[in-house]
Amino acid sequence: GCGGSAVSGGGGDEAAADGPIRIGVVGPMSGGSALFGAEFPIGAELAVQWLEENGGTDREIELTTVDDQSDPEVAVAGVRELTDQGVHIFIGTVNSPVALALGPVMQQTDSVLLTTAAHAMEVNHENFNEHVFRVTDNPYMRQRAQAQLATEVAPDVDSWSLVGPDHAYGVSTMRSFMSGLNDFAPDATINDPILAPFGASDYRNAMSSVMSQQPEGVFSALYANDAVTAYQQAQAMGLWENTLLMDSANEFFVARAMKAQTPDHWTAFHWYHGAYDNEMSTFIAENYMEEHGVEPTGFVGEAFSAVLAVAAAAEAGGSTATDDLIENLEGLEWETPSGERLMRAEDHQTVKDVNFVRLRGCETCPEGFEVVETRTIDGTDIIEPATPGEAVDYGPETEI
Amino acid sequence: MTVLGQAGRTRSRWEGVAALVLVVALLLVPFMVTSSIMFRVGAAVTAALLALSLNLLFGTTGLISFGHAAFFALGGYAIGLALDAGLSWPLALLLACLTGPVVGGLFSTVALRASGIFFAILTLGLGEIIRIILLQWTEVTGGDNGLSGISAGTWLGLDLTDPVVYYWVLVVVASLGAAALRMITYSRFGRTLNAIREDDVRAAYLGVPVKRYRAASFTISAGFASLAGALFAPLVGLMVPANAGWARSAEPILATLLGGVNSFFGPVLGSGLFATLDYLARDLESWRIVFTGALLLLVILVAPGGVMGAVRSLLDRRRKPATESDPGAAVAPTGEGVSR
Amino acid sequence: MSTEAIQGQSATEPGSVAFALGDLHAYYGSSHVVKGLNFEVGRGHGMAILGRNGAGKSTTLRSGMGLLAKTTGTVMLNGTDVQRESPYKRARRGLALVFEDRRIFPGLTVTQNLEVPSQKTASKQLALDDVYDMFPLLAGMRTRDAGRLSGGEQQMLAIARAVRARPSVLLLDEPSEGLAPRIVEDLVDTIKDLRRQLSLTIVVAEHKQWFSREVTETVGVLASESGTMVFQGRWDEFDAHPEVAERYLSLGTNHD
Amino acid sequence: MNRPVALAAVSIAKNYGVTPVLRDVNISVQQGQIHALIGPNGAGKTTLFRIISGEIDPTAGRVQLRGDDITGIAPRLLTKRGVGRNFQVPRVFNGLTVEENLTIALEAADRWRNSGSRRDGRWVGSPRSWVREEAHQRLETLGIPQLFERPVAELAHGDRKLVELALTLAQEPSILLLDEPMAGMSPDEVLRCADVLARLHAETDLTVLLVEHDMETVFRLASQVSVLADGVVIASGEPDQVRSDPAVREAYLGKAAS
Amino acid sequence: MAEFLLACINGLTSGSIVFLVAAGLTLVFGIGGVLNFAHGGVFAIGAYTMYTVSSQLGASWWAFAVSALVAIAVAAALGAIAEVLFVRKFYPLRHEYMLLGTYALLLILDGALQLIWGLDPKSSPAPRGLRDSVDLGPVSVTSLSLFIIAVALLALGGLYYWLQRTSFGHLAKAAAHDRDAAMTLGVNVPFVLTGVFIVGSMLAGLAGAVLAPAQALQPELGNLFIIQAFVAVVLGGLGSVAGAWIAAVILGLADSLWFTYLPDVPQVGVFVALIAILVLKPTGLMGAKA
Ligand SMILES: Nc1ncnc2c1ncn2[C@@H]1O[C@H](COP(=O)(O)OP(=O)(O)OP(=O)(O)O)[C@@H](O)[C@H]1O
Ligand SMILES: Nc1ncnc2c1ncn2[C@@H]1O[C@H](COP(=O)(O)OP(=O)(O)OP(=O)(O)O)[C@@H](O)[C@H]1O
Ligand SMILES: [Mg+2]
Ligand SMILES: [Mg+2]
Repeated sequence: GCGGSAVSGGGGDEAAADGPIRIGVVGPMSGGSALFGAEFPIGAELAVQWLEENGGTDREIELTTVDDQSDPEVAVAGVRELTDQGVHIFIGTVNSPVALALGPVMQQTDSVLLTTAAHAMEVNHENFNEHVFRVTDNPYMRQRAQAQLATEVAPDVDSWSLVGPDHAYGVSTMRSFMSGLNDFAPDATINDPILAPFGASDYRNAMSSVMSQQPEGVFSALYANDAVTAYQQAQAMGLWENTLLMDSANEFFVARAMKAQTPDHWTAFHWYHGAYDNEMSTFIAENYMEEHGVEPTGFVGEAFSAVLAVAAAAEAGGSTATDDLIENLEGLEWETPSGERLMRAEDHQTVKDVNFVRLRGCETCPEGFEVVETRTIDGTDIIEPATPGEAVDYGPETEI
Repeated sequence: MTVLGQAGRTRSRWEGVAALVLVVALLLVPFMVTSSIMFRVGAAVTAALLALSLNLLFGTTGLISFGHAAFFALGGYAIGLALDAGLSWPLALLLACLTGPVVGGLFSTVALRASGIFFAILTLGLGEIIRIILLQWTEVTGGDNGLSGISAGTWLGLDLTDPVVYYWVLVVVASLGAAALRMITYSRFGRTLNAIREDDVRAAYLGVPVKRYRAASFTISAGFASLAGALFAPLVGLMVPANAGWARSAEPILATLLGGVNSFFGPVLGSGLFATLDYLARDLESWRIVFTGALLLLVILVAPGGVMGAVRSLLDRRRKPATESDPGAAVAPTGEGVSR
Repeated sequence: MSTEAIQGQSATEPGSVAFALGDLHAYYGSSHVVKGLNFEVGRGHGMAILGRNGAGKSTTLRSGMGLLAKTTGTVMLNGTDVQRESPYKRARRGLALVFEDRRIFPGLTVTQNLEVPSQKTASKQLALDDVYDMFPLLAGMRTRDAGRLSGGEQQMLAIARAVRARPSVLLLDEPSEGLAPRIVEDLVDTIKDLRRQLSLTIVVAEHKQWFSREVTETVGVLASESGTMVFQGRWDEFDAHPEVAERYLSLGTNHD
Repeated sequence: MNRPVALAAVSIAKNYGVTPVLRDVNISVQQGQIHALIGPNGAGKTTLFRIISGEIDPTAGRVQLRGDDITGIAPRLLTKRGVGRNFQVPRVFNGLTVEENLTIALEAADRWRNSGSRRDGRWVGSPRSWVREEAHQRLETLGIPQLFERPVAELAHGDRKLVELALTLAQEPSILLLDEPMAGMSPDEVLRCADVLARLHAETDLTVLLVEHDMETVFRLASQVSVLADGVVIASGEPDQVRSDPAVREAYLGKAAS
Repeated sequence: MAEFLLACINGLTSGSIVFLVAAGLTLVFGIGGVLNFAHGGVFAIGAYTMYTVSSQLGASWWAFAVSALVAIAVAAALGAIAEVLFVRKFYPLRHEYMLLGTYALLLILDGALQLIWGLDPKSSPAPRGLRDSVDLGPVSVTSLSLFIIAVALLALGGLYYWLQRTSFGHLAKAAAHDRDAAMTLGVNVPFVLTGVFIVGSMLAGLAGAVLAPAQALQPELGNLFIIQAFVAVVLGGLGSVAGAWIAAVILGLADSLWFTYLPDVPQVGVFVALIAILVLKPTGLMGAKA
C-alpha cells in the first residue's frame, strides 16, 4: 500500500524534536463514566493554555480526544487511529481495563501512556510496562493516607466497617485501608469487610450488614452511582447519624447528587484546588468555575498535571521521541497544581500528595452542600515500595 | 397480515461468489487501510463469526440465546490462559474452541428443558452466571481488571504478535469457521434443524430426535462462538467480564436481525453494518446512541426484513414482470370461458 | 372482461343489495389471486361460493372483510363502499366473518370469547343466553379455556362469536368443517332461523354442497385458473349446466 | 377373517382436572383394518387419538402396539415403530416450501424405512436426487404436483392438509392414525385422498385408525367403526351395523344416516 | 432471626421495585406481545422527570404526588408517540424484529435522557414521611421500603382487576393474539393496542416516580432494571400479572438471602433462582403453555 499502511511506525521519527507535541486524550466521553472522562480534555486544554501563558514550552501542543466508551476494544481502536496519524503520547483513562489493554498497544506502536485515573495496582506492579506511567496516586497510598487521616480527625473511632464493590478494585482499595489502619490505628477493630454487588440497583442488604456491625466508622470503596444509591439507602436506615464515613474516591460526585441529603463524610481527591495556594491551582479553579459554574474535580487537575509532565519531559530531553520521553519521564520531578510530584523511575508510579475534603449537606448553600474542611497528606512516607512486575504487598492481616 | 421472511432458506450460487470476494477483500485490507481500521475490521470479523454461530441457533434451529456472549468470553479467556500457560497458538486455539461445546453441552441439558422465550431467559441466566464467575474469580480471570496481555506469540516462524500477521490468520480461520457453519446449515442436519424450528412436534412425529438435535445445534453453535472469542482475545489483548454480559449477547442478535435472519450471510452483513455505524458515530459522544437508534429505526421502516431481505425483494421485483407486482397496473384478462 | 362466464338470472331485486363485490382484485404480495370478481347478494339472500381447493374462496371472503393488505375494486355493504375501511369498521357496520381455521382466542374462556364482539355495532347484540341457546353444547363449557375445546366445539364457538353481534351480512368459510353430521344439521337450522329472524344475508364457501343448497339460493363458481367467477346463478341454473361442475369442480372425475 | 391386533387401547380413562373425558375406552384395531372412530363433537376422539399417539398420557389404561405397551411413548419412537399420524389442525413446516417439507420427511425416514436398511441420504450438501424425485412423485399421487415449489404458509387450507398427509405417508407407516384428514377438502380432493388410502391399504396392508366426520368417506373406507360418545364407546362393529344402530343415530348421525 | 427478617424485607423491597417496572412489561410483552426494550428508557425518563419536578416543588407529600403525576403523564405521552409513530409499524413484521425496533427506540430515549439531564448521578428528594425508619418488632424498616412494597401491591391489584374483570383486558388479549380475528369482531385493534402500550408506559412512569427517591438516577437506570423486569415477566408466565409479582419477589428474596447467608460465594442467587424456576416450570410460574 502507498497511502496509509496498517503497519505503524514508532514515535521516534523526525517530528520528535520540533513541530507540535501531539497528545491523545483518552477517556470515556459518553456513557456513565464520561462524568470523569469528560474532565480530561478540559484539564488538558487548561494545561496547554497555562503553558502558553507562562512560557512553559516553546513547542505547540496539539490535543485530540478519543472516546473509549469505557470499553477496551473501543479504546484500542481509537488509540490506534491516532497512532496511525502519528500521535504517540496519550494521557487519560479512567477504567483500569482500558489502561491495561492499552499497555501492549503502547509497546507495539512505540507510544507512551500517562494514566490519570486508572486505579488498578497492576499498572505499576504485575502489568508494569515501560510505556505506561501513572501520574496520580494509587489506592495503596491513597487509602493508607485515608487511614492516617482517620486517626487524625477522629482518634476515638475504634471500630470500623468496610464496604466495597466485590471485585478487584474494591478489594485492593479495602485492603489498602486495612493496611493503613494496621499501621496507624493498630488497636482499632476491623469488622469483616462487606463485599457489595457491583453496578447493582439495590444496596439495602449491604448497608444493613454494615449497620448490624454497629461500627463507629465506615470506610466505603463504592463509587459513583453505586455510592449515591448505597448512601441514600443507608441514610433512610439512619446509618450516618453517628458514624464517620470515609469515602474512598468520589470527590464531589456524591455530594452533587445528594445535595442537602449528603451525609457528613470525608472523601479523597486526586487534587483539590482549595488545598493549595499556588498559581496553577488558582488558574485552573478560576478558569473552570468561570466556564462551568462549579468547582473542578481532581480529574481536571490530573489531566493538567499529565500534560505538564509531558511538556517537562520534552523540555528536558529536547525531544518527544518515545525513547527520550520515557527516559526523561523516569525520575521526573515536575511542578503541578498539587505541588511538586515525582515520577518514580523504577515502577513509573508518581509520588504525590493525597487530598481529603470533608463535605456535608447544607440546605442553604447554593449547591446544597458545603466543604467543611480540607486535609493534605504527603504520599512520600506511605507509598509502597517499587516492585515492578510483582504484586503489591499489603502487609499482614489484610486478607479479604 | 404480512409474514415477512418466511420463505425457506435456499442456497443460492451468488452467495458463494460473494463470500469468496469478501474473503479476498478482507485479506487485502492491510494493504488498503490504516492499522486502526484493520483492527476494527478484525474485530468485526469476530463479531460476524459470533453472529453466524448464533444464527445456527436463531435462524436455523429457531432458538434465541440471550447468553451467547458467555461462550465468546469463555473462548477468549481460555485462549488467554492457555497461551499464558505456554501452549502454542494452535493448541491454545483448539483448547479454547472446546470450552464452548463442553460448557454449551452442559448448558443445553438445563436450558433445553424450556423452549421459546423461556429458553432464552435460561440462557440469559446461565450467561450471567458465567459473567459473574469471570468477574469474581479474580485469581484466575483478573476480575474486573480483565485478563490482560493476551498475545498469540509466534508459531512456526509466524509472528502472531505482529498485528498484520495476526489479522491475516484471524481472517483465514474465521472464514474457515464460517464455511464450516455454512456447510452445516445446508446439510441434512441443517435441514432437520429447520424443520425443528418450524414445528418441533411435527418433526418429532417424523421421527426426528428433537432434543438431541437441539442440543447438538446448541453445542456446535457454542463451539463457533468460542472460536470467535478465541480469535478476538489476542486481537485486543484483553478479555473483560463484560465480554460475557447480556449486552454483548444482544449484539449478534441485533446484527442478525439488521442483516436478515433468513439469509446465511445476513449476520455478516449486519455485523459489518454495526461496525460501520460504530465507526461513524465514534466521536458523537452522547449523540452516538441517538444516531445509532435513529439509523436502526430507519432501516427497520425501510427494510423490514433486514437489509438482506430488502436486497432480495429488490432482486425479486426486477425478475418479475411489472404488472405482476403492481396492483395498480391494468390487469390483462386471463379468465377462460366455460365452454371452449 | 373477456370471460364468457355463464350468468344466471340475478336472484336479487335491484336496490336491496346487501353485499356486493365489484371488479375485486386480491393479491398476496406479488401473487395475484382474485382477478376481477363481481357479484352481489340481496338483503336476506344467501349465496354459496364453490371452487376447488385453492380456487380463492377464502381469499374472496377475507378480502371482502378487508383482511388482505392488497385489494382493489369495490366492496359494497348495504349501499356503502367500504373498500377503504378497516375490517373493524366493516364489522361495526354489520359484516362478520367465520374463518375456516376458526381463530378462536385461546387463553380466554368461552364466555370471554363471546364478549369480544364490539358493542359498537350497528345493531343491538344478541344476549349471551340467546347465543348459548343456539349452541347448547357451548353452554355447558362457559368457563372453559377456548384453547382446550375440541375441534368441533371451537368451530361452534367461532360461529357463535360471529353471530353474537347480530350482523347483517355473514361470511362463512367452511362452517361445517369438523362438525358432527347431526350438529351440521342443527347448524343448517340455526342459519335458516337467523336468516329468517334477522333477515341476515350470507355468503358461504363450503365444500359440502348439500349444506350450501340448504342455506342459500344462489351459487357462484370460482376458478383458480382465471381468478374470477365462471358461473353465477340460482341452484337450478347451476344444475342445468353440469359442464360447470364438471370442469371447475371436477366432481366425479375420479369417482368409481 | 380374524387377524392379529395391531393397535389396542385398553381401558383408557382420561380426566382433565376433575372432568372425565374418556371412561374405560377399549378399542382394538386389527392388522390391515381401516377402523373408523366417529362420535359427536367433544366426545373425546381427539383425546383418545392423542393418547394413542403418545402426545398426552392417559389417566388410566394402556396403549398396545402389536402387543407391546407403548403408553406415553416418545413421538419419534412411535414413528420408528411404523406409526404415522396427522393433526386435526394440520401441522406442517410453515416457513418452508412444499418440496422442503417433503425432503425433510423423506430424509428423516431414510434412516429406518425399508426395514432398517439405510438408503443413501447425503449428510452434507443438498439432498440426493432420489429425494426430489420421490417427493415429486408423492405429490403427484395426491394430485398436487403443481404446489412443489410453493411455500406451505401460502397454501389454501385444503392443500395444506394434503401436504401434511404427504409428510405422514413419506414415513411409509404400517399403521396410520388420521384425525379428520378430509375436513376442509373439496369433494374432489376427498375422493382422491380416499382413493390413495384405499390403494395403500390394498397394496401394503396398511392399518388405519381414522377419526372423521365425513360419513360418506367413513362408510366407504372403513371395515370397522367404533362410536364414541361422552367418553364411552357406545357402539362398535361393521359399518352397516353401526349405521343402523338407533343410539348412534340419536347421538351422532341424525338424518345423514338414512 | 432479625437478620433473616431484614433480608426478607430488603428482598421484598427490591422485588417490588422490579415488579413495578415489570408490571408495564407484562402488559406490553406478556399480553400485547411486544418485546419492548424501550420500556426501560421510558421508566428512566419517568424517574428523571420525577426528580426534576420534585426538586422544584420540594419535599412535601403533595409535591410528591404532583411530581409523580407529571412523571406518569410524560411517560404516557412518550408511549403514545412511540406506539403511533413506530411500534405500530413493527406489528406486521416477524416477531423478532420487535427486538431490533424497540432497541432502537431505547437508544433514542437513552440518548435523549443523557442530553437533557446530563451524566452525573442525581438523587431525588423523598417526602418527609418517607425518610425514616419504622420499628417492626425485631427489625427496623425504612418507611420508604414499606411505601414501595405497598405501591407494588396496589399496582398488582389494580392491574389484575383491570385485566381480569374489565372487558378491556380481554380485548387486549384477543387483539394481541389474533389481530385479524379481533378486527372482524369489530374490535378497534390499533386503538386497543395503543391503549395497552400507553398504559404500559404509564406504569413505567409510575415505577420511575416511586423509585426515584430510593435510588441514584443515572443514565443507565433503565438498563439496570429492564433485564430483571423482563426476567420476572417471563418467569411469572407470560401475561400473568400475579406471576410477575411472585417471580420478582422470589428473585429479590433469592438475591437478598444469598447475599446474607452466602456472602463469600459469587453473587449468583438471582440466576440460580431463575434457573430453578424454569427447570421446574418450563413455561413460567403461572403461565399457560406458550
Ligand atoms: N397467505 C398467502 N400467501 C400467498 N398465497 C396465498 C396465501 N393464502 C392463500 N394463497 C393462495 O391463494 C390461492 C387461493 O387460496 P384460498 O385460500 O383462497 O383458496 P380456497 O378456495 O379457500 O381453498 P380451500 O378450499 O382449500 O380452503 C391459493 O393458490 C393459495 O395458494
Ligand atoms: N385440556 C383440556 N382441559 C379441559 N377440557 C378439555 C381439554 N382438552 C379437551 N377437553 C374437553 O374434552 C372433550 C373431548 O375433546 P376432544 O378434542 O377429544 O373431542 P373430539 O371428540 O375430538 O371432538 P371433535 O369432533 O369436535 O374434534 C371436549 O369437551 C373438550 O372441551
Ligand atoms: Mg379456503
Ligand atoms: Mg377432534
